[in-house]
Amino acid sequence: QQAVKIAAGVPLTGPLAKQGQEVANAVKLAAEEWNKKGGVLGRKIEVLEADDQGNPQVGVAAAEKVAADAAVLGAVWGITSVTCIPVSEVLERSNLVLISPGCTNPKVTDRGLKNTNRVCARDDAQGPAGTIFAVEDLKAKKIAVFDDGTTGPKGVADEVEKKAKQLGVQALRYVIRAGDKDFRAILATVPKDVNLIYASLWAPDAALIAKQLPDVGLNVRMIGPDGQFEPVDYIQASGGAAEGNYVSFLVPDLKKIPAATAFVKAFEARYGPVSSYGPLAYEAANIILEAIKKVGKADRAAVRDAVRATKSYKGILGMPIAFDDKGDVAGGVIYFYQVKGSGFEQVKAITVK
Amino acid sequence: MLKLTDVVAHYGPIQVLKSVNLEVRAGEIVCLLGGNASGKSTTMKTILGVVRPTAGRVEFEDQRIDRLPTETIVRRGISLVPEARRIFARMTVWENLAMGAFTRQKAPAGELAADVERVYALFPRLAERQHQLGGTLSGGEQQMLAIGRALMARPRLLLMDEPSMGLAPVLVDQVFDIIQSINRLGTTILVVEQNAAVALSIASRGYVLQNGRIVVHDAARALLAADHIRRAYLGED
Amino acid sequence: MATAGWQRRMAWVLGAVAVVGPLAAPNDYWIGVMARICLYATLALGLNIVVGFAGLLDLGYVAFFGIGSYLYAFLASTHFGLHLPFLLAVPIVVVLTAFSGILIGAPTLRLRGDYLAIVTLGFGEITYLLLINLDRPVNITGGPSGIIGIDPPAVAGFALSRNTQYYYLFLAALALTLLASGRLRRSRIGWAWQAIREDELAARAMGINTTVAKLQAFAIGASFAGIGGSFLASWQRSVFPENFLFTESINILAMVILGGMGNLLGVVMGATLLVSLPEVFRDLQRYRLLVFGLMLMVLMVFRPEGLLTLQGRHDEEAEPGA
Amino acid sequence: MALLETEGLTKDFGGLRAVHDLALRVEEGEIVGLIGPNGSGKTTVFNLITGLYRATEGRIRFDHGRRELVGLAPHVVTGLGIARTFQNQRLFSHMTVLENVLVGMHCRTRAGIATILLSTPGSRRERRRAEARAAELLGLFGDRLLPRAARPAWTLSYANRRRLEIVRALATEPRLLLLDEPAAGMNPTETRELMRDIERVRDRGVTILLIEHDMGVVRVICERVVALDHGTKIAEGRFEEVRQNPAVLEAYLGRRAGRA
Amino acid sequence: MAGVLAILPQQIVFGLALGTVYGLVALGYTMVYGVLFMINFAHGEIFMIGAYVGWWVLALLLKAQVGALHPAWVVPLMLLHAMLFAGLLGVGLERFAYRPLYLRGATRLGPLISAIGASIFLQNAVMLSQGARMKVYMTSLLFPRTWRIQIAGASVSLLVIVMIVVAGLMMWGLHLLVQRTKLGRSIRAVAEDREMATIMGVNVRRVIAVTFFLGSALGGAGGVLVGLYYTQIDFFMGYSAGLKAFTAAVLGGIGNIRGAMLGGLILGLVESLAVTFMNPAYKDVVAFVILIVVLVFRPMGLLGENVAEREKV
Ligand SMILES: Nc1ncnc2c1ncn2[C@@H]1O[C@H](COP(=O)(O)OP(=O)(O)OP(=O)(O)O)[C@@H](O)[C@H]1O
Ligand SMILES: Nc1ncnc2c1ncn2[C@@H]1O[C@H](COP(=O)(O)OP(=O)(O)OP(=O)(O)O)[C@@H](O)[C@H]1O
Ligand SMILES: [Mg+2]
Ligand SMILES: [Mg+2]
Repeated sequence: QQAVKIAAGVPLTGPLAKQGQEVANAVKLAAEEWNKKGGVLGRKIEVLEADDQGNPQVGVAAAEKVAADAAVLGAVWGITSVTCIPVSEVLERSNLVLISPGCTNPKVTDRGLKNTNRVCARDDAQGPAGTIFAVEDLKAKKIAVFDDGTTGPKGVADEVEKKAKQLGVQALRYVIRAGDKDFRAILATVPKDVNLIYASLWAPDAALIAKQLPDVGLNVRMIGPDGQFEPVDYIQASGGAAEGNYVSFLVPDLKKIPAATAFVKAFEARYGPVSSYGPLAYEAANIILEAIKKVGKADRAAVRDAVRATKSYKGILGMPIAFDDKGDVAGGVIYFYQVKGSGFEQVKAITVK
Repeated sequence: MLKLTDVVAHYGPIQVLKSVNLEVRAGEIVCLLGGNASGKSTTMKTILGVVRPTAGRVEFEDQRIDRLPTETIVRRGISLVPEARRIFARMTVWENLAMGAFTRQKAPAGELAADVERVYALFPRLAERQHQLGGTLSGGEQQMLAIGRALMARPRLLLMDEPSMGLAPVLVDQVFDIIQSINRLGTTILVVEQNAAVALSIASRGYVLQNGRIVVHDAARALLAADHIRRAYLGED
Repeated sequence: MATAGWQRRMAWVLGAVAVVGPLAAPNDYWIGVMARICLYATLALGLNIVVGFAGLLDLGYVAFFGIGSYLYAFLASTHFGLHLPFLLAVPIVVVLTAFSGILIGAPTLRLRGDYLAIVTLGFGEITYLLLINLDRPVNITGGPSGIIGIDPPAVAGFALSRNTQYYYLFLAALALTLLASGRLRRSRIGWAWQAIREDELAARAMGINTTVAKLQAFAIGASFAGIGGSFLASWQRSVFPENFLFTESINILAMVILGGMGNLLGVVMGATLLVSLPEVFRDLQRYRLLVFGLMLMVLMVFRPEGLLTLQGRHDEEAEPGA
Repeated sequence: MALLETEGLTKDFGGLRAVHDLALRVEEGEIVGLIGPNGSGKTTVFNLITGLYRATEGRIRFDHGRRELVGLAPHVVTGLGIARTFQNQRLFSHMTVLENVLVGMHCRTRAGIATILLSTPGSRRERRRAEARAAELLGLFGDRLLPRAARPAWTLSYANRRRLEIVRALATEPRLLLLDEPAAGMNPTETRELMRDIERVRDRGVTILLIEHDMGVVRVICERVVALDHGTKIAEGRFEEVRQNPAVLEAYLGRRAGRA
Repeated sequence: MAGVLAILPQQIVFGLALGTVYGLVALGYTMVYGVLFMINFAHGEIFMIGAYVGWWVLALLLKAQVGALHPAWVVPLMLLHAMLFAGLLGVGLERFAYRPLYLRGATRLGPLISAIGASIFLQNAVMLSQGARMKVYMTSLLFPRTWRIQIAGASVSLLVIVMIVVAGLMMWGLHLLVQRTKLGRSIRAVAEDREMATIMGVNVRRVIAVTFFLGSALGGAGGVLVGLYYTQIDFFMGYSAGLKAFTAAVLGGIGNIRGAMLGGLILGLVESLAVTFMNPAYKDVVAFVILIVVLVFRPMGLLGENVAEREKV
């Protein structure tokens, strides 16, 4: 009998391959674990990797291929919103559900598609929460906000700037170019009285900034969104320079959840260090599989609705997951971590309305 | 010294040389005549291996060379004054001459310098222009440079494809003098020349190429005297 | 020429295949791929005018593709609330894109070869950076998150929605651009372009106003991109700066060269290969691009002149000697 | 005034004065020869007239003094009715022989992008006419070029490429044709044929200014000869007069001059 | 404004360091362009692979625990391996991806596409074999942070000085090689007229292979220095570095060795000054606008000889 397929649509090649591959790997791990328990609908589960290269057009082609495969019942899709948006429209036409582990742009769910959900924080949740934390807990008065001019990072940075204005704090914007490695010149233009940097950047770039700060005589803490929840690419890469910096994340401390520790161990044994994407993707895959199981038949539309109807799903994230009517995770608590040694320690949780 | 036996050459499927038999003995000046597009330049290129013969053989000093790479053939002592000059446009006059001596790996620098001076003595205009880029020379100056460049290799066999092209009458005379004098110093010469009367007058033998075939070959004097040759190639009625 | 006849016959066969193709396609995905082939073939034909005909190495062609797409998005989406009908919007986009071709072409007129290449590359990058950054101080381009909610093509109230419909629309446009390219190639303007490609100085001495001829090439090449851009925007229903990266320029250039510069059928074949190969390799997953890169090398090594060469070099009969 | 007249024409290349204060005159319907030793500035004069180089000083007047050529772009000069061949051939190698000639007709045809795209009857007629005329021009050299009309130009032999350059120049319908060493690479028999062809061109009403080192050609077809040395005019007149000029003999003709 | 002026010296130093990096990579572009008139799009990948080789040398040394690592011998060792490996890789590419094309007289653009194929291939080969995750250079073990000096109000790290010196030496050596030696002359002859070069007795294939070796080795060296300076390398780093280096090479006058270095330095400076005085989002826009303006006025680049004007007709 034919297997049930779920798709992992991510950049497997190109500059975002690392994040994309982590997602695909986590989905595979989830499928394997289900298979060990006998699969779903009495069938084996296969993962269909679909390379979107982080490019909208390639993503559309990949999505059409996925949609055309009748065995596919759900998709974990997307590191970047620019692919999520057109892809979700393609999948919508064939009633195929998708859960995104990394597309944070508000438009992804605000378009009101029935099939589109996400387990990551929205830009307009994470950004403001980070700002509140910065102002209230870190007592920041003047924040330098960095992004790299691509959707996710820029979206968060825009929200930070907006929130800062609301809170009466000065926010200065800086843009770096993705792919550059030398940020000293731009860092040197940051006024010395800035008392926090909000680095809305991928982990390697944030690590470089942390490392290059002393070269320009800046001695400030940094805070960044979940893309920096990366023990290797951020903490280790910074060679100690990130010590004491903060990262926000949608998920409470994984170390304290036994199910999560098991996942992390299994994942790291197979694929190496895990960042924020692995757990989210793993969870997304599990939610889809759970929905298929609940529906009990290979019916895309039913699975789509079942996913959206997910209520208090308990997985490795330690909190009950439910989707609101747009497909965002209901509740929206953002957790804050601080870099301590080679890991992250949770320091605070903020609920956004 | 040089011997072509039944040489056939193609450009793609076009057969340009149909059967060329030609011999140049050591110490001779041999003249190759022929109308436009008869294959004279192609014959020259075939000897050097720039065009590969599809049949037949080319021997130089009793060794077969038609399978060798061009640079090896050149190293054995053949050099060419090419049709249409082909100067290295973005090198100076001096550098062009130095390129001419490329095969003389072991020659002491002093000897090369002396040879450059020798070329300058033949063509004083080149001496005036030694730092000018080859590409900016006038047509005739480039032709002088092409001849000088070929001489720099001190070849044993010198192939000249229309050496007088673009030269002022004074220089045409001079070039033929030069040909004779280097021949006397031991260089064998195969020359293609439209100025056939003059060329034949200094050559010992001549070949006539027509449509990719050698149709006549004889002593130069005999060719000069032959009526049909005079009509076809010397422009006489 | 024998090969020309062969190519013409092949073109007819391919045309017939193209028309009935969707009937044989196993699913919507493959029809989508075919539509994409037509879209890219149109773009490649546009670039072919600049690179293949006029010999101007343009590494920033994607700029026109982007400009065309965004212009369409401005004219027919919720972004500015304008919803011009498709048949009105496309001509406007084509004209404006052609105009952008002249604007971008103008500073490059004196440049040769690879200097031109880098300047056009620069324009491509500048266009991309502007698309990303022109969302502030006033929001024009939507920034990195692009423009969504673009109108689909609609004719007389009938809006296209299925890939098959798009496919026939794109195929029709491809046929038109092919016809236009063919007519231009064998016209006084086409000969002027080719003369410039061969020897610009001699072309000027032969009475060709190279400034005008080059700008014509840029304008027409860009106008094809305007068509392609409108199609992409209305098909994808959204546009993002990420659609118009430098790699896209390279991809289109590879179609032109791989197919055989200047040869129209070749260019279409180049587009067919370069759009479909990555799709064929999809099942290789992470190895997909590795194999694609290798394939590109191998194809070039075996067909250095491209799949179909411009002037059949090998079908000449010998010039009879004098 | 004459068809073409230069006055004080001077061209410097860095420190080198290639043409110096040259006064040159070409009357309508003449064949004028420009001779001089290698590097005396002949080709440079052509480049100045056709706008490829800009004169350092001086004037060039065309069309009986009605047009000043200095400062005009090459295509404008060609449009006014001056065409040329190049000493170092510059054909469009990868275009066919016929297409090379059609390129020459560019400035005498009018079809614009719109008419071409719509393939209007007018543009089709124009194209057919151009092709017919190109074939006719190729026929000027008997069967040397015409049978090869569909071949890429680069496959021609040296002398045939020279012929094609002449035809291509004629396609621009010049009033003044500048030929730079047209007989180079031709044997005396072929040269004679060429001379007849040049005279035929002149008889169609084209004035010709010609650079040539083959004194046989100059003697026979040039009504008037101008001799240059180091960029200055050293003699002018009928060939028989000029060849007697000691400066010309010394600098240019050499001892075997009498044989020309 | 006073604030801006105060950081100006420092910005210039940052710009020069960045420019040196661009220049180093640009040298290789220019070399290869010099003989084949081909934009070797795979050069960025060769540079990237050089960086990986350097990383491996350092990693193996660390693993072997050879006692105290001193930059005086570790860096040359890394450079040597990277240059050798990159050089051989370049030769291999030339042999299998380019030579079959140019031997059959393909147009200039054929090799461009096969270079793009090679670039995609190498990038993905590295991604698949080395992982998509970036690698970290343990530079801090070699160059303590305290090794820096003050020049005119700017603080310069020793590493930057090493980089500038290495780049300068390489550029000068190459310049002499190309302009003064017989090999250099034959390289230029091959560049101009391959057939004539053969007729002069030049072994064209060997000259081209040697050029590829030199150009690629320089790229490899650039990779190591960049790895040391930025401390992060990944399989995608060749893309943007390659693009910038190509720009630098053209700005300076492509094919001209000193031009490549000059172009790199100018590009680096422009970038660092652009972020000082303007919205940093437009940094690359400024860089390209300057490039375009320069080329409009000097169509052959800053040091490129203006063939257009000197062309004999
Ligand atoms: N590269 C080429 N490809 C194809 N055909 C060629 C090529 N070169 C020459 N030919 C053809 O080969 C024939 C002989 O040419 P070749 O140049 O040898 O003639 P030639 O005797 O030197 O003539 P000329 O006196 O005009 O120099 C001609 O018909 C020419 O068209
Ligand atoms: N672009 C240039 N740069 C520098 N010098 C030049 C340039 N063009 C020509 N010259 C020099 O100017 C002089 C005149 O050149 P020109 O080509 O006009 O000579 P010519 O009379 O045509 O000679 P030939 O009969 O040899 O063709 C030559 O000495 C040449 O070296
Ligand atoms: Mg010949
Ligand atoms: Mg001349």
